Amino acid sequence: MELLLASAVGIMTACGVYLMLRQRTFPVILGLTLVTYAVNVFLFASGRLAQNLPPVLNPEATAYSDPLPQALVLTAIVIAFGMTAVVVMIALSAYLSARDDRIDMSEDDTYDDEQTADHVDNAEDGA
Amino acid sequence: MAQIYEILITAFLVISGVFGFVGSYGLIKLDNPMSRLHAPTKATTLGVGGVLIASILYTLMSEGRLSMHELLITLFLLLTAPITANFIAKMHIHRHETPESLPKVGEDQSWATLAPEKHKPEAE
Amino acid sequence: MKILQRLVPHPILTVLLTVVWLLLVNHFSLNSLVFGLFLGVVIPFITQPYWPDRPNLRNPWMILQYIVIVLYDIVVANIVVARLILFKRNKNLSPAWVCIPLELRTPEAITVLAATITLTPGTVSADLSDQGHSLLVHCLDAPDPGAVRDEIKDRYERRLMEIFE
Amino acid sequence: MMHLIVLPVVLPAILAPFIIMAIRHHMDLQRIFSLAGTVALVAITLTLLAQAATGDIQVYELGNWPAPFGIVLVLDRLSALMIALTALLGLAVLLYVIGTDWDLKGRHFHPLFQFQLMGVMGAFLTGDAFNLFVFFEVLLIASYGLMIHGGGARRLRAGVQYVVYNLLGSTLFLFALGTLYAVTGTLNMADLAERVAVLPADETALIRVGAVLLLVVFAIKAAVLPLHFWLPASYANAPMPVAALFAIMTKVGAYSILRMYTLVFGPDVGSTDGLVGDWLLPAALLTLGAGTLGILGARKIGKLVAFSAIASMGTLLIAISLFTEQATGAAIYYIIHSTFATGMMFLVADLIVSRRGGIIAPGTPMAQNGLIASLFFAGAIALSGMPPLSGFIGKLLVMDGARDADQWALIWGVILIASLVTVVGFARAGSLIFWKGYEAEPPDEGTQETHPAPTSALPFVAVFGLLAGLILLSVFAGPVHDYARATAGQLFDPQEYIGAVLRGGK
Amino acid sequence: MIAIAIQFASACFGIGLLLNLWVMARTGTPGDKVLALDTMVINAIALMVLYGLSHGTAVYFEAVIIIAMFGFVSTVAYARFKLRGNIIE
Amino acid sequence: MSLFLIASLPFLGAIFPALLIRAGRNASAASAGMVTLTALIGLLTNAPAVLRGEVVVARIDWMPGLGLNANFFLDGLGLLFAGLILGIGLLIILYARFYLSRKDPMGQFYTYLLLFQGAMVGIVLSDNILLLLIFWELTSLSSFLLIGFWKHLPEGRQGARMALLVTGSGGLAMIGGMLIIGNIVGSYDLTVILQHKELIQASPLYLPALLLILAGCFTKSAQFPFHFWLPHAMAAPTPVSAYLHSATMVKAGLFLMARMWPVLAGTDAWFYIVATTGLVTMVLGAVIALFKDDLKALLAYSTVSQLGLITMLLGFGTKAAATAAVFHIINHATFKCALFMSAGIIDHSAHTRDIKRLGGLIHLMPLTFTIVLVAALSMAGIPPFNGFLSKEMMLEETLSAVWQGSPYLVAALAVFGALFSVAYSFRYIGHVFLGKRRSDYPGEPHDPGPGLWLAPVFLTFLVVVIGLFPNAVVGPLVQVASGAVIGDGQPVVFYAKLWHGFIPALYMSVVAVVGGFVLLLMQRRLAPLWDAAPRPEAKVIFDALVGGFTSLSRRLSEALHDGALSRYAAIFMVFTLALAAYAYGTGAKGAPNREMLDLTIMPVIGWICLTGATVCVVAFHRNRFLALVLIGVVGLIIALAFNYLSAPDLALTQISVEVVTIILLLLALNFMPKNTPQESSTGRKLRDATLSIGAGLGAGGLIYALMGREFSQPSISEFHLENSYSGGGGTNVVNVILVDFRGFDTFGEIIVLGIAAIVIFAITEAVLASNVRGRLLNREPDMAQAGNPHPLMMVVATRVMMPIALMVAAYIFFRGHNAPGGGFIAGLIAAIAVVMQYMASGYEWAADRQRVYYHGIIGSGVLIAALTGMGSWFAGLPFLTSSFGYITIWPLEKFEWATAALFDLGVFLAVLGAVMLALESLARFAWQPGMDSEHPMEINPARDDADNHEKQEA
Ligand code: NA
Ligand code: NA
Repeated sequence: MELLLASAVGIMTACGVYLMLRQRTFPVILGLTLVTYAVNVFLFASGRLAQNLPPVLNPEATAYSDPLPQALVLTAIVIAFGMTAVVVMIALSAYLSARDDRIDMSEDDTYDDEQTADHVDNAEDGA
Repeated sequence: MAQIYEILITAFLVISGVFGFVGSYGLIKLDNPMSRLHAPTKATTLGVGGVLIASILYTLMSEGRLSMHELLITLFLLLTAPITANFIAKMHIHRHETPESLPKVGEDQSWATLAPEKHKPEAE
Repeated sequence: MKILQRLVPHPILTVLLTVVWLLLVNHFSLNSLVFGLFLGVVIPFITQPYWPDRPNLRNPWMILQYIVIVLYDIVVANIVVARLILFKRNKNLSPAWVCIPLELRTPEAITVLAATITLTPGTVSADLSDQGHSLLVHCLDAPDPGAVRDEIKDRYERRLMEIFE
Repeated sequence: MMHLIVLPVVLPAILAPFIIMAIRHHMDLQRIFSLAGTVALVAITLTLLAQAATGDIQVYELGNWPAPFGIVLVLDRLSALMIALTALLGLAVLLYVIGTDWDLKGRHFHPLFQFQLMGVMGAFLTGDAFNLFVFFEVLLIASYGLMIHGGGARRLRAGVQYVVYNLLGSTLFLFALGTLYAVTGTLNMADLAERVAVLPADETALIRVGAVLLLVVFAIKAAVLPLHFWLPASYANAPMPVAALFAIMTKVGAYSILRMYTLVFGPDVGSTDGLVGDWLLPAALLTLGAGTLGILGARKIGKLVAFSAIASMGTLLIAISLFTEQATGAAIYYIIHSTFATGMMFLVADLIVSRRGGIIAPGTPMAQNGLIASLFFAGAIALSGMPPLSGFIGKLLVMDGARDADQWALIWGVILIASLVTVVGFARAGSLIFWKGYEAEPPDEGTQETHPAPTSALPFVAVFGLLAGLILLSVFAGPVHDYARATAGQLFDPQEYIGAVLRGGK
Repeated sequence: MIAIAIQFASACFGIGLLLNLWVMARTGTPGDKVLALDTMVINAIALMVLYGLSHGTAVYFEAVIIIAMFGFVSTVAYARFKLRGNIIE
Repeated sequence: MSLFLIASLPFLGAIFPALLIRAGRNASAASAGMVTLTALIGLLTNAPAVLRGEVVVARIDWMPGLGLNANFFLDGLGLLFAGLILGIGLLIILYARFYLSRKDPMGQFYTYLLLFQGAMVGIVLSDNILLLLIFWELTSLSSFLLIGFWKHLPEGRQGARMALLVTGSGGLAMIGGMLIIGNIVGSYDLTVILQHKELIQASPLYLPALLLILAGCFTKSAQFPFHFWLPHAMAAPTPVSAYLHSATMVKAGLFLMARMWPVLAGTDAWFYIVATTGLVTMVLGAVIALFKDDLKALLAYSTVSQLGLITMLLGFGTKAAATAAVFHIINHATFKCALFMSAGIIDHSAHTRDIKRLGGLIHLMPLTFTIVLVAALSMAGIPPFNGFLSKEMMLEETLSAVWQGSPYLVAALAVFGALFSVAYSFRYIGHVFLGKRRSDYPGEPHDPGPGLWLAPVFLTFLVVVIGLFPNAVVGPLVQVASGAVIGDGQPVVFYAKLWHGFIPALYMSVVAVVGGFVLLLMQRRLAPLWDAAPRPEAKVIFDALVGGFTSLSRRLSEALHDGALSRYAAIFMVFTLALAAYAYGTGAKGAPNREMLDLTIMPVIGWICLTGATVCVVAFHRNRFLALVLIGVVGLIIALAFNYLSAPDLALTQISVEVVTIILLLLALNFMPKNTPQESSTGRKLRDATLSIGAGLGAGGLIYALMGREFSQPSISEFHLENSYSGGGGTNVVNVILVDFRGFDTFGEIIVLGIAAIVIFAITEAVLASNVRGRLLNREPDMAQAGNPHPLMMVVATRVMMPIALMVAAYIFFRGHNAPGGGFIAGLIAAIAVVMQYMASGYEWAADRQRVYYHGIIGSGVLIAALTGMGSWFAGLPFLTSSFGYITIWPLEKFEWATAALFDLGVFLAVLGAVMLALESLARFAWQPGMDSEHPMEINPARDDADNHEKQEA
């Protein structure tokens, strides 16, 4: 069982990492999702595996699985969800604004300075 | 009494297993995309249903109380299965069917999925 | 009365929800009932903007009858379809589209009909016509599509007409 | 008041949702509340700093659960210093942002800003490793929002990179925490320290992996080469005042390295021996080198300052990587300096960018050219480690702290040469920006002052505030350094911390 | 007896899962893939109930309920995407 | 006056000129003058004591931890230099007032000048080498500002940067040297260091320290081969040249050599490095100076030469030479400063400094001529001026210097250099003033007003007076200064006189003067030869070096930071894997000691599904939709696995988060390309695959190794299991951990979620406010769209499902404390219940029915959680301390209440609001005009029939 889980973690990590190294934002996000799965399972397994010993107290139970990693993974899942949502949104906005969903930027693909544009807007606002 | 329960439970489990398998099997056996839709949406309904009934009986047998919450799962499935089937069918119609390949509509103009957009947004 | 209608926009829903609560809790007690009822009133009240129409169901006895028929048909359907899938060759199947002209008008009724069709023998509700006056049904194996149409109209739609309209 | 210690986290955590809920559409009210909150934070953190300066370690048991079972906040000299620094920098940045109307580019600047402060404060205060992760995420996600504040294609694309790279780091953080927990069965840092110290010999391989993964996570935040790549584009494309605030974020990484590698995996801990210094020092030297090259080669002001942030982290990490009490004292002094200097320079960069664009090339003289030039000059002095500002003292301290190291000559050489190249880079940039513009028409003392000032005085108050910080840091270098040395002493005597958390905590 | 029946049913649904996966992996229409996922959800529900049954515990019930509810939502979302591009309009 | 005050007065006073410039240029100049005068007077109050041989000290502990202290001391050397700096500074302030034009920002000038002055005074008064370093670097910085003062001159900017680079780099080298010295001695205090000659010179680090310190001195004092910056610095206004480049800054290097003389000098290394450098510089500078046509360049190279001379004297390491050096420092300051000022005067009125365009000025500028005549003759070493005295001392010292066994080499070269000095000095006089009056001066040469001539005249006066009465005028000063240089406590005897008799030095002088005169006559013929001679042009080399280095670093830096995140990520992977492998390899690992779970068939099937789907995601990732479906499979199986492995809470969470994520990704994918193009080369794919496999092996191997062993010590979760019910009031330990034991984590977590939603909303607003909005409005769908977006069946079904789902949410919420569930999952369920409405009935319709803003829900959620946490303060307990109890109300059974539930309510609301805000924001992208629909479903026969009925009736 442990071997199955470990190999699943490994495969998910490997596939996720491969996708994270692609050049477009969307596959990178998919890769992140896979890696997130992998790490959640990893963190979960750090409390060791147990079958049918849910950490819900009841008088008949003789043992429980480790509740702490479960709580941690729960937090981690939620946080990862928030992060994914944000990165999806930023990637989408970047694509819509730049019409390019490449994840790599070259130093001079838009050389004109956007910081200036910010302030031009600002100045106009003020005027 | 327990014997009857056991037999009943076993029967339901076996039946559900068979139907569950048939549902998934049909998915690869049938060659027409619309036909494939029939396999899971029907067979698994009873498949899951059988398991749930077995579960109810089991609780009744082992704890002597009527645990009905499995019924909720059935309720959900019955409520949702038609909708998902409807959507998957619409996907098929959208991609593969034409007004000609479908039966005549009757008193209306066309089938909804193939109907031209009613509220076409005005491009500005 | 108006106030009561405001407060309990869908009385059947309230009952349904209370039952759902009891099922969820899976333990009947006064506490569960009171709390379930409370939620059964509060939740429809909160969500009523999302369900503005109020379908009125007329014939509770018919409803029960209908449910039994459908459950029975589902069991039969499963056996039939399982046989088709397991033992009949693909080329011997004759799938068909069937158009079912509708007399039902309320959305709720049409939905129940469509759902019933999907849950029962070898049929799937695939689409509505653009005015909602016909239902498109796909049959897994229907050498005679007309028979399927007639059975649906007779076995289900007629009963639903009595319940809803 | 015992609850004071939790206020740096709770106050912004209440303020931000309040702003979102109640005054989302009233920018003036948002400003008032945000400012009031930040001022309060300054007061609170300075009070805490005064308390910590006595040498007592305060422990706050959240939920009234004893460590290591619940989460604790720990206020020692280091965390007190860091939160005070955060509040002060935050106040300056906030004043600047309000003065330049940067916050009007969206309606959510202030809540995000408060959340950012909250995340940083929490990261500095927490005594629990997983809670540290949570606060990392809080500060990161707020920083994502701040980084792309104002929008624009290039900024958004840089934002994608920033987020993705940091998500890699966050993922690694979890791998590391899982490993640490799986070996030791605890998450509390003090408890970790106790357990790691007595770890059986056959567990070392795994704890070492966990320790090193954790270090990589912190090294990302601290922008250590070769994990620094996220920084230049992110900082250069972020709104400059936001980048100024981010000056504290790299310090979170440095802080975490200091904390974990003195408390848990300290130099005396056998099982994790040789994990840090061996490569962190070379990496820090290279970081300094990469930052310096970037300064010299920068085409845009944003990049110039971003690379100087990297360079200053390089210097800081050199001091940290030595893991001696003396060098750590230097590092702590340098943290203060680097935060103020980097923050100030980003603000000055914004003043320039708003007047003449971000490209380092001759242009026409801008409004308030002389004033901004002097501020730029001051910032450049600070960042290149020239006297009289604290950068020089910091540099001397770091060099002095390295004198007993085997590689002292290498360290000195790199620091000094980097300093020189930085000077050249800033001189080049400064003379292109401020002087070359006069080529067309010689300056005229009379006309220069007649340009109307385009903005209020508030931005300058902010910049001068940070400059004043640098000056005070130089003038009161003695007391500050005393505090820093005492802090280092506290770090290198972890038993005090452990005892306070696990046994004396109340 | 019940135990064996549970094993049998589990095997059936488990094989069903593998068959669904096979549909996923081979070429097919998007509709097939969505259908296969939907079927996987059903099989998963059955397996979880069986698991609870085999251990005589109701502690997994909530998960089943949620999967039943959410399997539907994601199936509709996938389908809507293919139908309209926009799943909320 | 206290030394602190003297040292800080120029700094404190530096703001006055800048402030007072609004009151006029005279006010500004006067303030600068007053500051300087005050400091000078202050200095002079200390002079008697110093001249008596005392050392005036002032100490403040600044950074005792570092050994950096604000310690000052005033001895003879300090007095001499401080006097020069302040005295000449005063003259320069006067001169500059009339030299600078109306257009020059004079306030700024005086401010910079005072800053520089302060730095110089600081150097010469420092009794702490770290403090000295601070002032040292300050002179570099302030001189940068002064040299670049004329911003519009490219030469000024370049010269400033060159000076900064050269002197700055020397200064940095010197930091290294000084720190070494400090480490050897164990103190950074000069007075302490100066007492440890033996210790320093015996140290193996003596030579590196010496080299580093000398690098600082030589660069500052423009010694060969660092001499080239000084002529380029002449682009500065003339007062600056006169002040920095003749009298003060360039002498800082000399000062330091003199200061450190007691501990550094006297070794062979010292002699050969210092004396040789000085000698070469002296000769070279003199030769070049002769061929410079720019007056200031001539003076600059002559300065280089004279500085070389002094350096050489210091290098000799003898007391007499040191004394001569000190004396020449004074003399050089007087005549060279006067000469610079005169060059400025000429430039000012003739509008040129080019010797070739001058000549015959004696007729137009007799006063200036007089100044130049005296000063230049002094420079040439003609009696009776002061230059003669010190130069003769120098020549005499060269005679006793033996260079690698050659007794006369140094002397011969010195004469050679002296000969050229005579020539260029005469050239200044002859080619500029003598000869016929010309008619083609660019300007109108005339003698200036007193403002400009007062200062040089005063200096010239000193030249004469010192020449005539050396012992009376400067004798005591030279004695105490030399005494400080030599530092052995022995009194120094200084006795200078014009006539020593026919000593060898005299002959050498004569040779130099005569030879120089001859050389001048030949200058016009030699000049073309000189110009034609190949020689390295320092500026070209320097520019090429700096430019090359700059562009190299730019290329390196930009190649390194080329914006390719995929490469950054690959580097990250490699680095992390390598470090982890190293860490693992250097540790020890015991054999597995934990019994593993049995393998049954179900996990194997799950494994196949999971890994199969995962591999398929990669294989099909170009088809983005399909990849998303497969991700759904992965998520589902993981949920199953969590359930199987006793984590029902995780299964619940996983599956609900999964759905929301998929919805989110589908919403985004609508606007993005539906397929990923094939872009990577095979090599790159291989590289990535290798890295991925490495990462996979790492992660999988690590967790396998971890699971194989028991906890080395009992896990803290045992406490949680034991105390969950008694202390937290719940039987679902996971939930109790979340809302109680580690509620603070959860508090952070909901804030993360809330921020995520706010960020998403903010981006939406920003993007929709930009030009993207237009594009979105005109966007044509990239796929054919099916009709009937809001099917009737779906609408009806979701109307029933929504209340039921909310019921389930309520159940999950209330049961969470004791059974799997909790506020978080409940929030997600509620959110999905609402999302179903959006999907079924349309964004517009559903959004219209929304009563509470999602912002408000998020905010209230976080606030409720925070306020619940703060509630415990009133009980005097820490933040987030929970409390629970049981209530019985007839006829109900007893039920539990817990503050944790309130906290969980906050979680619920925050999650609900956050998910909804995020999804709704994304949905706003798709909004187009005309999309608004008053009906939730397009097809509704009941409605349509009613409409038709109405129409018919009407
Ligand atoms: Na279905
Ligand atoms: Na069906």
